[in-house]
Amino acid sequence: MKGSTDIQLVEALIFASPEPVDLSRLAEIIGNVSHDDVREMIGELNRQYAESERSFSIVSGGGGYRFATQPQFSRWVRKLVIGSGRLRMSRAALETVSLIAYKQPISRSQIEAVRGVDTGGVIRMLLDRKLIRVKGRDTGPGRPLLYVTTTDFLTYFGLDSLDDLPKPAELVEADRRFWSNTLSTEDNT
Amino acid sequence: MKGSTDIQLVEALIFASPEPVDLSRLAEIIGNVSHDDVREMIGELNRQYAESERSFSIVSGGGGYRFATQPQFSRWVRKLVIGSGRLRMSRAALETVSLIAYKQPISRSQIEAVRGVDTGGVIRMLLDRKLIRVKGRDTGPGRPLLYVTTTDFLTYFGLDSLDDLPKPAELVEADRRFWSNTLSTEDNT
Amino acid sequence: MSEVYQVSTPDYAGPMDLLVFMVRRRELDVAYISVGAIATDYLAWIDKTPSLDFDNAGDFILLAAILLQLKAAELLPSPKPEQFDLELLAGDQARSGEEIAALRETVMRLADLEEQQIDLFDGGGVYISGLDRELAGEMLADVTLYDIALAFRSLIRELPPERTHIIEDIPYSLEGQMAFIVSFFKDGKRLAFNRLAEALDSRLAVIMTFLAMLELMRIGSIAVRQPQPFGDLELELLDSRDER
Repeated sequence: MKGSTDIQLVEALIFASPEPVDLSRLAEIIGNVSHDDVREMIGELNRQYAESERSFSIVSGGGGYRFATQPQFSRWVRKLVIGSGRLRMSRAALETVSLIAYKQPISRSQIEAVRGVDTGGVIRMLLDRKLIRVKGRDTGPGRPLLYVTTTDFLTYFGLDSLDDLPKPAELVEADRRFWSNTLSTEDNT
Repeated sequence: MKGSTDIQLVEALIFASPEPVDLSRLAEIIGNVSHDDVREMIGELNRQYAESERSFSIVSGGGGYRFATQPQFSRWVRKLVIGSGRLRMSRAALETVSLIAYKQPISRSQIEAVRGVDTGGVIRMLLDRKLIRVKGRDTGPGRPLLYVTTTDFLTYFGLDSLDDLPKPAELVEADRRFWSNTLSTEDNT
Repeated sequence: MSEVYQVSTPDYAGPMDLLVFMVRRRELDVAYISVGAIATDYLAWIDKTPSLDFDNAGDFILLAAILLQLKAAELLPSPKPEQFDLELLAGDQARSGEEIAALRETVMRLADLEEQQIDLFDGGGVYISGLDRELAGEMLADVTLYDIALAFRSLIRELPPERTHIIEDIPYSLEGQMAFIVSFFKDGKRLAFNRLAEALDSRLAVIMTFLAMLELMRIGSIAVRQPQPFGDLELELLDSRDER
């Protein structure tokens, strides 16, 4: 029974972890098991998955073990993940769209001056998704294209106009007040 | 063989999705299956998991289905994912989010009028955990930001929709009027 | 090499400093945490540990004290209501009693639901084979306005501050401040400069008033004395009309 619980525990931990988990972390949390024990349990789990034709297995990568779906389902999974209707963005896209939203109209070189990296790909993607559009050219040297956010952008976020964008301070100022109230002992630590 | 593939596909889709997937989305992606078929396949998968003593199963909530670990492993899983937002909420947070769920869209000052205390820190925490989000501004003086609950809110509490919560009185009233109207017309016939 | 003590309670397991951090951030309700139980566990752990690291022990005592303080603050009656003031909702917004009951029920319902859900953990990082990295791993799902505002804020914060010179209109004049000083003499002929300064609300006002004082000295309207080195200045009104 004890063995069965440990192997279930390995499964639960790998499943729930947001990042790949390595053997030592698993062994540490379970307690009283060696790295080899854990490795063996992972092997046993994968045998069980194969036998019962599960659509997933445990793979190693990213510095530890994690669950992965079997490659033959990727076509459908892709449909699900991409077409979910919820906005997904990379960190780079998020930063770029935030600069355009708050500093519009803005040129690509102005964005790159802040972010410090090439943003060509990200801008194309945002244009494709109709979150931003081109609105004229700057009067400065090279007359670069200027970008602004679109009506789709406003609609997605439920805004009536750009004036309604939350000012970062509105969201964070409250926080500062909270911290200074509760954390008056902070200086000591 | 086709049946086996469909059930694997249901499993793979729910397994890979970062958020709950609803029946119609599953049926749509798989194609040529009814909602009942999908529901039955989910039941069959859960039977298989119980039989092979898997540490997780498919649960419903947040308007769809998702995988979740069995409660008996939570002690260990919590050690692994500490700080990732699976901690019981404080009373203040629970009251604030209840009020938002109930009266949404609602501004911070409206919340504070009811709770009688500064809620800046709590709101920030709820935003961080994506249980609430900003949705536009009030039209009143100062045009304060308005907050609404998210799908993650539903998922967190295992609710399928906001209808599962008590409704604001005006709605209840409207409901009653609707029903009494319908009933009285029925009487006439 | 000293080991750091790990707290283990039904609601939290991990280092003590993280526990205090989370209580402060209100991610964890201190009401659920027994400081007594933590202290007892800690003492038991000390007994088993061969050598005591005084730095760590000091840290622990400090953190335990902070935790106790936070807990005490939570337990003390607060001048402001900590829970819904539902009557306020009833009065201020003219809501019905039905609504108050529904709201109270919402809080209880959500507390129950949370209790049922708290021990279920979603799959955290399932890797989707055959999907490009961007889509599978690095996408932020469900981007919100809050994310956009925070991203903008952190980008802007990293920038060097813009160098701007703001030219402000000075709301004081020499003549005005001279009249201001003279107005203080209506009760008598002597006046401490500090009394003047108390009535001034900015650095600029103090500077302008000081200049006005020098000007009044120059035209012979007042005399200024300093009885002690670094002491307060004493102003005396001279009867200028007599001299004329």
